[in-house]
Amino acid sequence: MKFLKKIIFFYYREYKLNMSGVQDILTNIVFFFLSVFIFIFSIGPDKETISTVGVAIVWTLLLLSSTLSLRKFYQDDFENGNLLIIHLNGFSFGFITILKTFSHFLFVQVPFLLSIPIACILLNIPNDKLLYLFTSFGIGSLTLSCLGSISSSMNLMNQRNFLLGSVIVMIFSVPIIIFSVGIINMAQNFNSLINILFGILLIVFAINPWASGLCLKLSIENN
Amino acid sequence: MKFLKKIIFFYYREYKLNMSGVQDILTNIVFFFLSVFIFIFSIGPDKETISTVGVAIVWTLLLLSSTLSLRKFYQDDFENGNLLIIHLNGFSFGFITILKTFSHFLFVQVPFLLSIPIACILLNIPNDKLLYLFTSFGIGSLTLSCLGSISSSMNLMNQRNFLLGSVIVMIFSVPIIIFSVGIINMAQNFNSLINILFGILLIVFAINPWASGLCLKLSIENN
Amino acid sequence: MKFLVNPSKFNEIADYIFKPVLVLSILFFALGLLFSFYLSPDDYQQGSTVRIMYVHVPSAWLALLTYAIMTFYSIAALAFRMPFGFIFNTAVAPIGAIFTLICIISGSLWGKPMWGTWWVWDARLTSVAILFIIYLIIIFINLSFENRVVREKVVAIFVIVGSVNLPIIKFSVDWWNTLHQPATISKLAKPSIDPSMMTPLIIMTFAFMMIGVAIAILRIKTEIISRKSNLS
Amino acid sequence: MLIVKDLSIERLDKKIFENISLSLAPGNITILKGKNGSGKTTLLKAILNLIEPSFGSIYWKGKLLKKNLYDFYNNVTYISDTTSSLKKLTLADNINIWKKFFISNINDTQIEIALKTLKLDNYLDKKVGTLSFGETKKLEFLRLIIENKNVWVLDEPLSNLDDDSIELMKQTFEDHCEKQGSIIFSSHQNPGIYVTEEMQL
Amino acid sequence: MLIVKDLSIERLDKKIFENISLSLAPGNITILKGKNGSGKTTLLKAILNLIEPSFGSIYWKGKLLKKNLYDFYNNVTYISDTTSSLKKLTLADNINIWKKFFISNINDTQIEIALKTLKLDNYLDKKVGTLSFGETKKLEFLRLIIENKNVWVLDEPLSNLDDDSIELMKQTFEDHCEKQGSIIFSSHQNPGIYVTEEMQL
Ligand code: HEM
Ligand SMILES: Nc1ncnc2c1ncn2[C@@H]1O[C@H](COP(=O)(O)OP(=O)(O)OP(=O)(O)O)[C@@H](O)[C@H]1O
Ligand SMILES: Nc1ncnc2c1ncn2[C@@H]1O[C@H](COP(=O)(O)OP(=O)(O)OP(=O)(O)O)[C@@H](O)[C@H]1O
Ligand SMILES: [Mg+2]
Ligand SMILES: [Mg+2]
Repeated sequence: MKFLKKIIFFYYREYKLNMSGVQDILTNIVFFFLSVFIFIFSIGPDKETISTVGVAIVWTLLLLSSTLSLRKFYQDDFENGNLLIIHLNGFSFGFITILKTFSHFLFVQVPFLLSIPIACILLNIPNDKLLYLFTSFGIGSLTLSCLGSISSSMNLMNQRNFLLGSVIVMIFSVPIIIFSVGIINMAQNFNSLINILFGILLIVFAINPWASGLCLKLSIENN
Repeated sequence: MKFLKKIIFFYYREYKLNMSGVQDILTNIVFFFLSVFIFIFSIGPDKETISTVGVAIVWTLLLLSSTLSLRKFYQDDFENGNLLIIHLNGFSFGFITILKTFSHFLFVQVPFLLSIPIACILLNIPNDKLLYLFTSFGIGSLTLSCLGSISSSMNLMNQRNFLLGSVIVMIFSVPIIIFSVGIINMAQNFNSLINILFGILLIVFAINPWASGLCLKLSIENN
Repeated sequence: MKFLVNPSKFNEIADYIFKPVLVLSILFFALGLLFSFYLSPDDYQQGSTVRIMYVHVPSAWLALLTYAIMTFYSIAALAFRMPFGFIFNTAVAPIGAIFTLICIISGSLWGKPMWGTWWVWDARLTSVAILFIIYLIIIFINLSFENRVVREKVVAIFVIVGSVNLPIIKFSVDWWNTLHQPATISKLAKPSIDPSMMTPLIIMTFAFMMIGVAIAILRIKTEIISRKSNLS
Repeated sequence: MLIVKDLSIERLDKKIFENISLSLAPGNITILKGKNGSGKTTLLKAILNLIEPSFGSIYWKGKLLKKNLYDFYNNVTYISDTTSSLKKLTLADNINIWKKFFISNINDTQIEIALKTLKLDNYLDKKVGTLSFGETKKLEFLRLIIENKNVWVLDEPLSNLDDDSIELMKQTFEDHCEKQGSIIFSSHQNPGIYVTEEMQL
Repeated sequence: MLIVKDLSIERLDKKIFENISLSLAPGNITILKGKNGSGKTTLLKAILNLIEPSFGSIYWKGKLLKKNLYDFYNNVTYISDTTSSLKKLTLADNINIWKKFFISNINDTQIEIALKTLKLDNYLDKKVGTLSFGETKKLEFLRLIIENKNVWVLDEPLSNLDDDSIELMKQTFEDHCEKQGSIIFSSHQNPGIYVTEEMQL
């Protein structure tokens, strides 16, 4: 009971930190749309072309948005000592990473998810693909959050390991992207591809608390 | 003479700082290539389409990923007090912004410039367009560095909503994108478009030390 | 005319005219709706979807007009150190944003039956979308910058720079041939529109204008008060 | 309650200290003294199980600390040598977050009184980032009061404070001892605070 | 050299202090004392022209400070209440950067001696981020020596230092005064350092 309360107030804290108001979420969305605009401007107004690359644009932006915010993941809390305080308040490092991953998902990825339908209109993505896009995006973005957690916790440690962090993220994100984009273009294989995506998510999700937790522990130890 | 030496050692310092954080540069490049992959996967193996949208994609990705690194522009040096030390060493705030803008150009944009040829191969961009791409990107990216300097110095005063800076940069870069992509697609108009781009660069370059310098001064005053 | 630049004068006048303006706007709205739904004819090409025009065109005009006035005030505020301009910018930007949103939504609703899609990337639509984003950014800057002096200057400069977009919106239909309707009503020579459609359009424009003025008065007054109480 | 036995710590293969033993019973105050770099902060962190000791062990309530970790964490407040308040938020926001996050059983009037004695009550709507250095340090003590735990582990709590505030700390420490709390803190100054044990590192 | 006349400063419309006057001649040491939040840091920053005073003016070598700013900056070293060394780099890197960036006329043996007296000579290849708190503070003083300027403006230089280091500071201050340098610093402690003027804020 008390633990549950602590979790709730963890998110209250994250909310306070991330949001000075609704305008922050809105800024996220505006950022998304502006990026779409910029793509369109550079590609040109041709309907055909736009709807071919539409899905790719949405996916790239997702990737961008999750890399954009990586620094916020642990860095700030680590530097100002709040990670430690959260730990001393009774959360193991592994558990902190789970909470943080969801918080990243919630405050960074979800606003994008919400703006996808409108983006579909703008990008001429057919309505029947919307479902696929949502599913793949939902799974993919959570996977990216986990990967982001791993790589940014590795970045806290010695600079020596930086390559590892980036490489891990890259290796895992390539299949995610192949399958997610594949889902949308080859609708007949939907189920099997979704299963693969889901499998990747599970693996990454299971590794995450262990790997990131260890990194957090080590970096606090060496601080 | 002494002043010139100081400038050289300013860049020595920036070099030391940025190179120990190779992961940031690397993240950008990884992001860049990942996104190129996404596009290739989603468009499919059709060479025609790929090379139509290729240039546009490279340009947009460059723009987006240079907004990625905005946060490093002044934030770190501001927070650890080094901006102040640099100022007290005899550089006016306006001059610091000029130096920093070039340093951003050097350490963030140039690595991209270097990866353009590879991207061109991946995206089937014809070799004769490479020159245009380089010219437009050279001018465009310096303009983006200036815009980035303005927006990230404004972000010092608005520490939470750091995407707002990126959004402002992006809306100003809409015309830059239009003209730059135009250069490449309409090779006959090359000179007039380059002049326009250059004009924009000059304006932004002239405004930058004034605007960013003011923001730096104000944020140090209120710190 | 001092009330257009002086906060305390503005407060005086505003108290006088607020109620009449509100009443007028309600009147015009009732009249306009009556006209546009019952008293105006169907278009021979577009059928009854033409009635969307009575929302679309006024909101589009007002979106542009609002921004134009903001630009004017921003220049005045920066050039003559006139704080009322800053107050005006802060207060009025959301109103402009809403007009723009109405214009975009009604335009898309109109576009679906006419062009077959909600959205195309033609110059007018795109530039209006940019206008919307500019309005949003102005609002965001107002909300997130703490230092008021900086914030209002940033906003004013931003408004001025963004005003490049206005002529693009206005003339985009002439410069590039696009799907969107070229100027039919607001042509400087003789408008090529039937008077039976012209009347409700003008009435609706007035209605939109009045409601805009009413909300603006309220918002400017609150802004003045909040500045007095919180000097920072 | 807390017993440290023959603790030795190495960092990067350099011995920091060897064979340190101490015990912290309820009502006790232990002060850690020593030169810069002698390992005070390291010892405090080891007590919180944040650093792996090379030898020796730590016990909490008779059990090995590692076995009993979260029970210990439920009873301890740590204030490090840097500040932990969120600079971008106002004082009121910070206090609110702490109050909720630590599920504090302290009521608002008590917090108000504490704010008043710390002379921070006028700054509630100010960003923490615009406070003076000493004021942020004082704000940290509010956490001691809000968390309301038994064991206080404090790293240089007295530096950067003026004499009034040090006097106040002294008072607070004594009160806490009377309520059978225990305190271990490091300091370079000799603050005239009554201590049960002085540990030279 | 440096004259402050009737300085008053407001921040967020709150008066911090009023009508402060002081002068700093070569060979002088001025200490600023006062409660937390009394405006010591603010005054030091105003002297460096980082904060706009509401009234009063500051003169450097007879001219208004603003008119003579970069000459003043060429003669002043400021150490703020936080540290300025780059945490990600090693000590040696930091020293190197400083040496080059400030175009120091101090040679390497002098720096080595300074490192030895500060007891930092063993840590040259260590990241600054892994030093103890006091050690990073001591590292800051190396900048005083490397910059080798006339006027020192120091914000709480003595906090977090052990007695030996304070003794060392005392020595350094006296040497600097003998060489006709001048120092203004703030402190909460009474360090037994000889000062020309004590300013209560
Ligand atoms: C989302 C889509 C749309 C947007 C953003 C949009 C925007 C605008 C704007 C800004 C104006 C005012 C221009 C001026 O004052 O000259 C305007 C006027 C107008 N629009 Fe649209 N529009 C959209 C869709 C449509 C559609 C689908 C139609 C009808 C087929 C339409 C018909 C008109 C007409 C008739 C005018 C009046 C033109 C004049 O005489 O000035 N619009 N629109
Ligand atoms: N950026 C700022 N904006 C507004 N008020 C500020 C700002 N910085 C400091 N203050 C306020 O000014 C007052 C003086 O602050 P200052 O930092 O000068 O105190 P100080 O004497 O150095 O205190 P300390 O001994 O704690 O370092 C404090 O009340 C503080 O809250
Ligand atoms: N993360 C680390 N990695 C390696 N060595 C470290 C690390 N942190 C501290 N040290 C070293 O361990 C020694 C003890 O550091 P510690 O911070 O415990 O000292 P301290 O007694 O707290 O000193 P101070 O009074 O300056 O705060 C120092 O020599 C320091 O350089
Ligand atoms: Mg310590
Ligand atoms: Mg101070």
